[in-house]
Amino acid sequence: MPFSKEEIAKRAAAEIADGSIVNLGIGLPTLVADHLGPERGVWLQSENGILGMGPFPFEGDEDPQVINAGKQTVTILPGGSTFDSALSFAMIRGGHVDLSILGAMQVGANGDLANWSIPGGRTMGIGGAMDLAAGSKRILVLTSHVTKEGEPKLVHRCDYPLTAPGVVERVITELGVFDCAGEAFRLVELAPGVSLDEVRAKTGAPVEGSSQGAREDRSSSLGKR
Amino acid sequence: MPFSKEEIAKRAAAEIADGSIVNLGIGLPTLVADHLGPERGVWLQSENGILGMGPFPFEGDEDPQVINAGKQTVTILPGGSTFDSALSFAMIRGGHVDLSILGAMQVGANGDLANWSIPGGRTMGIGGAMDLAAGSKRILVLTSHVTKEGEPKLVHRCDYPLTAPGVVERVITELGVFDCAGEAFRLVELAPGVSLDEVRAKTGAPVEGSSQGAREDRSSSLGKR
Amino acid sequence: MSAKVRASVAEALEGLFDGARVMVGGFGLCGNAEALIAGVLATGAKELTLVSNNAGSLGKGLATWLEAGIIRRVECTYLGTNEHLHRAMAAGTIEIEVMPQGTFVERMRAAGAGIPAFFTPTGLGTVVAEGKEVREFEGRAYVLERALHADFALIRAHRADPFGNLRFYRTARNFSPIMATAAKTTIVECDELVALGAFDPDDVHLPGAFVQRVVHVPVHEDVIEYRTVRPRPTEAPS
Amino acid sequence: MSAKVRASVAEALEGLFDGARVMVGGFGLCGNAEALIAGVLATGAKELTLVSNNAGSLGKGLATWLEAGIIRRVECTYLGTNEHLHRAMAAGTIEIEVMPQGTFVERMRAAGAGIPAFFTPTGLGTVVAEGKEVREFEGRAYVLERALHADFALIRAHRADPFGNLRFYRTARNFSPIMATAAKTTIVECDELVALGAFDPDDVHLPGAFVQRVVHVPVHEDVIEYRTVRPRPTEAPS
Repeated sequence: MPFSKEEIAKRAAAEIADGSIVNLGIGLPTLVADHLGPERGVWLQSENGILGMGPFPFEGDEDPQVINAGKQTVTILPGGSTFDSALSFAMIRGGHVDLSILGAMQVGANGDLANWSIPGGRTMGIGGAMDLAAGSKRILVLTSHVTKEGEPKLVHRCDYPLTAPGVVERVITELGVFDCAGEAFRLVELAPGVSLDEVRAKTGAPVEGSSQGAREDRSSSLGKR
Repeated sequence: MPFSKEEIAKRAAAEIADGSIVNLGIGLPTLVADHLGPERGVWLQSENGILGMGPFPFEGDEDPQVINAGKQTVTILPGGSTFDSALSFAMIRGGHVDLSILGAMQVGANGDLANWSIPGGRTMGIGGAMDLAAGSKRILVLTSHVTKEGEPKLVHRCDYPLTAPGVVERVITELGVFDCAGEAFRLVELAPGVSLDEVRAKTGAPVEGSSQGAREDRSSSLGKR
Repeated sequence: MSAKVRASVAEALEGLFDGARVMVGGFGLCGNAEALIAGVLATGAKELTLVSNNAGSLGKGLATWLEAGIIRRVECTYLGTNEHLHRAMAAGTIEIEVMPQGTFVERMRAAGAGIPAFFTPTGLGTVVAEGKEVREFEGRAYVLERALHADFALIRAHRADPFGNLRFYRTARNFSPIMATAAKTTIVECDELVALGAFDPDDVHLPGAFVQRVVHVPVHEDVIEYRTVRPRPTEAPS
Repeated sequence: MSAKVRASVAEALEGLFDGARVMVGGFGLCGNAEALIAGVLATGAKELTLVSNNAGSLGKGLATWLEAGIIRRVECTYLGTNEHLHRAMAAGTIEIEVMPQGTFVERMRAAGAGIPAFFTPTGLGTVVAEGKEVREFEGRAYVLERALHADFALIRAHRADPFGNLRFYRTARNFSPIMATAAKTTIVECDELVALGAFDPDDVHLPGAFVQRVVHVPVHEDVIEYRTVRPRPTEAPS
């Protein structure tokens, strides 16, 4: 059975080192927050000017002037701080954000990320996507393995407009966990009940590795900082 | 009788528009503060991170963590603020300081300023001098007309290392008030009892204008913003 | 000393001219200078270049400028679901430059700090870098970006004093203090106007040197774009 | 969460190595991290490159590093009356790079913000511009300056919390928060260590993302370099 959205988020949470500074993109990445207990000491950054973002407010406690980069009402944790956008992006672009977890339209085997514009489609804008992609110490992508139309989102080279070249280290989809290895994706872990054949059929680039090796790799890839 | 130091400072104070942001250099420029009553609404900037610097503290009130750029103990006025050096120099270099009043070793008729290093002498360093000279909206120099050895400090072109080229608008010395006019200094005002001949003898560049014209010019040059 | 305080929004906006470059603070509708935004419509100024992260939403804020047709060009980072902007862009009635948000704010910060241009890694290898100089430093390539100036900045502060010292509230701060440094004339709409000396010197978010006019606007609509909440626990959490 | 708090200055300075580039905050002696400065001497580290506005004064602060001969190079803006530095410079025993103060802090700010280089008007037409690219923008010439990085920053804060959120006091702030952004490892000596949540989010001067270690040092000498006072009026001023 492929990973559910919650399982993808949980698996992503396991990629985060305790005490690190993390930016979560809009959509699927947002769910990761639910899997980060206070004992992890992880600090969420929101590029509109929060470090130490907390969960959504209790009903009735929402403050129109306390929002995240998705313009949703949020809270600020004890030890959190608010600041202007110049400092926020100095934090991001200066390499002070340890990890950004982003969504994607396409990811290249070479680590290229495309997540802001579909050719011929309506452009929502760039927002902080290019800054996060270019500036964060590490980029993890959470995405469905294929588009609604069944097209692979993990491709040899992106044909959508790039967000940043060569930045994605790891991708988590409902089918498993994959590293960008240049000319191919390297299998890190398969979702339960998913076959490597299915992955290969749904991936637009070669997929290296075996189910066996992937499972063994998993523990060694966690908790690094 | 030439201007005294106090008279130079008072004359300089008359150059300052009400409500403006002013940085006063070390030495003679520091004295200008005594001639700026609160009704003027002038805000003194100190490049180590104060806007709204006040006078020296009363005896016993000095705070080692409230100093000016000359490392003297000072005070902060109501409405004053303290900030980091990046913001302080953004203020200076971004053109948000209306006027800097600086000392000089040499001033060229072309507006070149030399006030940080004497060839062959001991260099004290650059500090904020080049930033103030290059970034302020307007530069006024207060200086003795000649060196201790009797050499002119107002020269055709500086032979001392420059602080910034072409930035000085006006110079006030014990002999009078002069504008940098390119190939010559233009007399704005003579100190009482000082002759144009004396000025010319002590100046290392031509001095244009007449005693008559200079006096008439004075009122029109004040209070501009 | 109180030469900066204006009695009305109309007075605060005096001198706004057709074709002006106008920065407007706020992240979406959050932190918008609501009264100044409305006031601009009343001045009749047109052909404006709007420099703002977004251009309004839900028909509110800067969306009213789009609707009134007073914008010639938008420099922003995100269009989102702004239907007016999408239609105007498709119809070619408004020029739009979209840029990365960090580049957007750094370009304004540069303008305010006297920096005409700087190199940044953001946008390298993307459409953003097209036509721009790319140079390597220490083995990594960077794009040269230029300072972003404006004639006016319209921003909102939580508290202001008569010198224009400002404090902002939470994420309503966003681009506002940086825009204040980048514009020739910065006009501030403050929730509270306090006396000179009310701020501790260490607690001023933006010194008055960057502010030219202040108008006191005590009431704001403060629209929430996406109200997200969680249920309040019925008993004390374990 | 309190993984950043160190029990002693020695622990806070762990890993300091010979030849390291070390930024030290303070404007002269004002705002010096006194205990960390003394602690560096105790580590025995040598051949350091000191990046600081000044290099001590009155035999205090960083003058003790010069006296101990642990500095190979100084990058600063002002030597002033520092006799050690003048002698070492004359004798050629220490390399010294003197730069404009605004360029100094902007180069560190650039390092912290991911900007490898920027153009500035300061230094144009002076020795500072020698060997550097000069380019015109909008009819004015500017000098290209590079980012200034360090391995360590040793700074002092007034208050710190266990995450490394900092507040500074008055003009003791100066270069310290900027250095914190430019160094790989920022070590903070705080007058007061407060609980997480003690700061209002709007009142944090520097967020903990830029701080790696914190040590609580309650007592400081706080030397005044130039004590300037005025007589206290004997009666109420008119």
